[in-house]
Amino acid sequence: MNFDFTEEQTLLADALHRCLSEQADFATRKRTLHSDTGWSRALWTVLAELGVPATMLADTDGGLGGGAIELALIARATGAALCLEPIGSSLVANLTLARLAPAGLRTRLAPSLAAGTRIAVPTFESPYTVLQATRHDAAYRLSGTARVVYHAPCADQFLLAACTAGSTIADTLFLIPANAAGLLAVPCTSVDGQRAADLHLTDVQATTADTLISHDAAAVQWSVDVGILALAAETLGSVERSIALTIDYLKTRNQFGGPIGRFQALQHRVVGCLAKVEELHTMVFVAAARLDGEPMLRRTTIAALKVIACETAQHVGEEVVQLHGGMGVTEEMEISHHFRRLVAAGIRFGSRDQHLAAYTALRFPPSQSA
Amino acid sequence: MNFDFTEEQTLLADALHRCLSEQADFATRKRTLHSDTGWSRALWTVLAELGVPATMLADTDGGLGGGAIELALIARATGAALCLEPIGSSLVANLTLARLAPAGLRTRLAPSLAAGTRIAVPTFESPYTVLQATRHDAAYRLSGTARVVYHAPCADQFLLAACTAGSTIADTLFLIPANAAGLLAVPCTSVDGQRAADLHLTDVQATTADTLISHDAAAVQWSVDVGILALAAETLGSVERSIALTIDYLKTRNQFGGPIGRFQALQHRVVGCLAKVEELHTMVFVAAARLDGEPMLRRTTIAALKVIACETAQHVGEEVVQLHGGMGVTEEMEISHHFRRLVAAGIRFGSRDQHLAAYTALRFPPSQSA
Amino acid sequence: MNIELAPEDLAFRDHIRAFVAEQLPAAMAQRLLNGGKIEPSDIRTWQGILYKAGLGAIYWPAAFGGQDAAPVRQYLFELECALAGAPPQLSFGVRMLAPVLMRFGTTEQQRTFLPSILTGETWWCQGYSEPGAGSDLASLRTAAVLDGDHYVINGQKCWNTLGQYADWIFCLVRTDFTVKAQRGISLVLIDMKTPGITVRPTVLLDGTPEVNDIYFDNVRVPVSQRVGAENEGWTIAKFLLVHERTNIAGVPWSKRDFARLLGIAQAATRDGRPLMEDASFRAKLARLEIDLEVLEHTNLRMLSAAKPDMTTPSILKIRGSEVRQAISALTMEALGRQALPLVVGPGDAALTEDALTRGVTASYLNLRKLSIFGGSNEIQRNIVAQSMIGL
Amino acid sequence: MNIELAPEDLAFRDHIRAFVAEQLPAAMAQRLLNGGKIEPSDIRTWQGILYKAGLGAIYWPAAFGGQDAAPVRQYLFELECALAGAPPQLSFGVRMLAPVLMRFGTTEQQRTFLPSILTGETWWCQGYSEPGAGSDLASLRTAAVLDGDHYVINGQKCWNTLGQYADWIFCLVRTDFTVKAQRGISLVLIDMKTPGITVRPTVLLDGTPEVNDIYFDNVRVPVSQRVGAENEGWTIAKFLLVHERTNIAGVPWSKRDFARLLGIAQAATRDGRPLMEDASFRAKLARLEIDLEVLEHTNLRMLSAAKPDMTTPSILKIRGSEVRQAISALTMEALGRQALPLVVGPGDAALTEDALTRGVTASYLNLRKLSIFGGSNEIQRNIVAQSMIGL
Repeated sequence: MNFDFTEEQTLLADALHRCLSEQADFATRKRTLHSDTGWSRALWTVLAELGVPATMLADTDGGLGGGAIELALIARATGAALCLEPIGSSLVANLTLARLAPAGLRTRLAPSLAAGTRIAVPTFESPYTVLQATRHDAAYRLSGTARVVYHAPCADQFLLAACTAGSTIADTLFLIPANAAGLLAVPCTSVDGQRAADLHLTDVQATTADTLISHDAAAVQWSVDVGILALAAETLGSVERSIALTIDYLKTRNQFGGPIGRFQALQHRVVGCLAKVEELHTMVFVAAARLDGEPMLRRTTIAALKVIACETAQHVGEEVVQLHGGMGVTEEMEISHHFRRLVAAGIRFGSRDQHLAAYTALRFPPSQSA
Repeated sequence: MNFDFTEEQTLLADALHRCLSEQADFATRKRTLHSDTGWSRALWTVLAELGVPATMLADTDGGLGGGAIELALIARATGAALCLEPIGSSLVANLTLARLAPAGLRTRLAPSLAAGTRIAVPTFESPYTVLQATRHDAAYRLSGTARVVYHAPCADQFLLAACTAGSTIADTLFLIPANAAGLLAVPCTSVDGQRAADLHLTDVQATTADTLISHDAAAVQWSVDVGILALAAETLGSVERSIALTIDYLKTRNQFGGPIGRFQALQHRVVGCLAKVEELHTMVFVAAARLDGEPMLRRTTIAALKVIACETAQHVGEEVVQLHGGMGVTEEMEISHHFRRLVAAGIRFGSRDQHLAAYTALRFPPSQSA
Repeated sequence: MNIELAPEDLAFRDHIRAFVAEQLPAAMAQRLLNGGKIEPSDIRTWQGILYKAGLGAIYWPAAFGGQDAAPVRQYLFELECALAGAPPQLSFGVRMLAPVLMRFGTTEQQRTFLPSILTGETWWCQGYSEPGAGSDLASLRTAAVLDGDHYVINGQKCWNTLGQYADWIFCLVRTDFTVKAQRGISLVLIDMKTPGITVRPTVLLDGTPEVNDIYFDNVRVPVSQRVGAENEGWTIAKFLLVHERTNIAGVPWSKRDFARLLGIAQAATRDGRPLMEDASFRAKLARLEIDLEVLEHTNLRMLSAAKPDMTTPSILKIRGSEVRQAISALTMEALGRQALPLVVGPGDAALTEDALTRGVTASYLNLRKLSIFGGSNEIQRNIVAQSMIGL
Repeated sequence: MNIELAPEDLAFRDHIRAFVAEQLPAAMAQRLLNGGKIEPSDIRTWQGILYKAGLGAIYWPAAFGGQDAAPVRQYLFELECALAGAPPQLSFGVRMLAPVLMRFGTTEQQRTFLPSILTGETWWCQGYSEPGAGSDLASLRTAAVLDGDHYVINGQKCWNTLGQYADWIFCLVRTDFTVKAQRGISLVLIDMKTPGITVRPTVLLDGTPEVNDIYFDNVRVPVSQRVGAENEGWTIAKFLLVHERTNIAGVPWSKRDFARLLGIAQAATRDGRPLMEDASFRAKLARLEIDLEVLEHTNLRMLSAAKPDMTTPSILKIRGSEVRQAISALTMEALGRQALPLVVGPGDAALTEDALTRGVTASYLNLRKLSIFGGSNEIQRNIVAQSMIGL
């Protein structure tokens, strides 16, 4: 048993950290945040050259054949840097495509997705959806709404999850172009500054060639679980960075005749945050290691991971702002942007209580033995 | 609006505190705790002379006509002193008798109950009971078990709650002698050192003259609520005293070159305890003021009170022990006895979750407006 | 002990309720109940209406235009206003400076400044904190040097709330650098139009410019605008901080927020089913209502106490901020994914028309300040510990 | 990264599981799984069985009778033993003194003391804390004065765990009063039968005499029983404290306690209905299982790390104690009123025969010590803060 990374994994993480600290420092990121599009295609291109979008694609398709550990490492780095680019989203879409799509679809899209010239993002964060796929001859017609789809404004393709007739949860995955007829995107900005959109679909056509899997709710759940893992890993990166910023602040902010970090009550609260972060660290990589394993164990582990991630995001987010005092609630401080990212992470992909309920239903169903 | 006590109430509380600090200091109490009976009839007699058991009885019956506020003040004082005598139990029994019993029963028992020569204790802490009352001509036969009845070993009379035919919760109250035929008491010692017993009843006879009320589940619930109030007030006294002991300890215990109370992390935790105690203080007297008011408001307030009391007992109990360090877990320290009392208070009359569920059911029933 | 309202208090409450129902502009109320931003004009308008009805500051002494109202009545007044959707009164004038002027000001100062506070014509703000002296007021450095019958003021204030709209500021300045920290501080009143004053907004994490840095560059202030004796500012500051804390628990606002939470929860769904079917959510709602009930009665217990003590305002501040923050967090949770968009595009009818849910997340972000501003909860815990343990 | 057990580790686990199933006395296992008190004879008996099977201390070097087992194997070993109902090994000898002797002891000392630790024949206890020097070891005062080839020892130790059964004690004593706090301390081994030693039990809040005060009145100890150089005791103590912390999370015991909690919960009722029908209780159980799962894997992550760091043992100690205490609290809650009786009368068949629930409340009381003994959680937080913030 070991929790060590391979040399390749360590190199990937280091290269990414170096690249982001050079090219996406907080001042640069702030300009990007307030730009029209809210993300930097230049940075995205640099990341694509580093191989980030290619990582999740199969090597037979021109990708790098990475898996859950690589996904977690990349997401962690992007969380630490508060990236605004569609990194997590495209990793999830690309890994889903690599694992679930038929050869034709993969061959058609993999090269441009790997190069970063085409961006695919998922439109779902749970198997519950009001998107309906109705069969018409050889094709489906998709209708309904997907709310607050992250990175939708910069997507070229959408990975859609829909219900087919008779199913109450999504059981079919499609990859359709962002400019498909019948698709209306209404943009918004999420609490963490990332751009999103509500997608309204009216009889959008999807052929068999656009279909990854159908009548397979378990596969849709797997893709959702990939998304949860990516978000939790982003959260890990963000809380780790938040604690580092807070410790720096406590050491340098002087009040009452010395650095406020000398106050024991504040010290103990930092330690409380650290303990939470160690636990999230553990669970991110336990979940990554189990992503392709036995489905029931994956499901309970992912549910547990999101419980821990939500609690850690809220606890650490609120504590680090409080420990920064007045400075913590100003927009100019990096910490307040981490806080907002953590608020979003607590909401996205379902709340702590929803995932605790899912875990409870699997492990401790009413009046039965575990 | 005011939360002030009357002069009489203040005098009562002061007299009781003075009496208990003189006659039931910790050393004396420890001897009582380890005595055969586990309580002091001598102290009980002194308290009876002070008028404690008479307080709850109607003045027309030779009592002092006190109500919920007096009950709370007395219970608070006995909680602070960790009394082992059946004070709370007899107050609840006596007040129930005073309010609910027919004149005949009251007249028969009030004088000796007021004088303290007869002690009545309730055997129930919730309307849920396995005690069944079966009608046979003019009398009932009672069968079933009441578990862990506090102060049963020193009781002369038991206030019993039972279900009559067709009821799933207790709807009838009886007052029967402790030596009634068919009643077997199996003694035990509770976690807080107080003596108790399991009562096993087999066809115990109860006549109409022994019956306080019948087919009135609401009245039984009222009596349970009196018990919850008394226990919460005892808990208030115990946590107040616990914090005083802890502050003393922090000021006098030296480690690392000075009193440990100078450590800010410990100070802030004491403040956290104080805040909880202020809240319990508020709720004890709000609940007391509402005990004889509108039943629905009484019920939600009592449920809220028990939620707060359980949380305060656990939080403050665990914190004050921890703040005492190693000394906190030794039997010789008064604080460990408060802790045990608070553990018992968290269990008796139902858990925090049970009362939160009751409150939720009343205030926020499923899918309806509040 | 009588925890129910006396008949006279009930009558007073009903009177206020009727007054508010009649006089509070309905559009403003609806907007604010639905989480709309409070505009300065809302505050000025409402203060004007209150003033005309003789309700501009009911707890002021009658001699200054108040009604000598007891704390419980003031609480009832604020509760009725809050529940009906009124904006808050601007505390800097009505609640903070006015009591100081009544206690320490000259008759001339009282005559000059109190009436326009009552009418809402003059917008006051506060100049206390400085960079490096946030919680630690004793180390403040903004200098006031005597030059004839004027002070010449140089320095910087920060965390100044709503000062961008202010006509006047009351300011702690250092008038003596030769003495120990708390001594040598004075309180002066400064017209914001005085040359040399620059106001620069600080954007908070919800994106709003609610607080400001204020720079003083050779700002000349007549000595007659000093309140109290020179170098006695610390005494006044302490008096003022205590006054600031009398309604520190913010129960009326929490009750209004809780009512909104209930409205949102009853309309919300989770995974396609009504949220109020979810037992764990209902239990959270119940637990929070209990907290609010306890807070309200603890607040009333302390408001109605014969002699206030020094620790309870701090405990009320801590708990008041925690409860209100918890309400905002649970409201956000009730909304689920709908809570994500902070800024919506102009075309998004679905989101903008959903008025009940407007600004929920922005409010959660904004209310983080409650446990920090006005003496952080850590400072409050220090105050209580100092008083209880004294080490 | 491979978080699943390697095939060799699985085989090892299966071997231990089979060994324990065969060799652990069934009556003892049943009694301990049902919350019965661990008797000294249980510990001695089980250590003897382990020794005979070559499992007396698997992580010791082979040269001293161990198997050089990696931390993960040691964890698997302890987990299998705990789940099957074995008593714990006595850590004072096997886990604490033995590594010290291997590192600092003379060959003679190793030959004299290590074998009987492995066989379980010698019961060791620890003499560290003193009144006034609980968490603050540097201020200890028990004096060892040289007299020829003996030390003469006077003083008092407290919080000595299970010393009433001990054959020997290892003790920190002050050998030099002229130097600063941490210097001038030495570690000596003392036969508990030496004249001048008095053991007085301290009753804990669960009513058991688990710890003792030990008084030394002119106790003569040969200098040859000093471990390491004179006045080097602090270095040894630090080494020992680190070793003490390698299994500080106590995951095997928490897993055993959690299994018991599940058994109790499945049999329990609340208000006449099965407790496991209660959604809020099931959610608590789930949340606690998640905590345990996270703790176990965090522990394994750190055990398997190439280089251990200084803060993680402290974090594991804190979380390990919190999780185990939470399990004991929820077990008590599951029992409801049945948890109240601590002492039952001889006639109470219903309670005494209900073996599964025995000692639940006593265990909750007893486990309060987990966050206090062995360096309180507050001390652990100080250690982490010192390392992370360093102020």
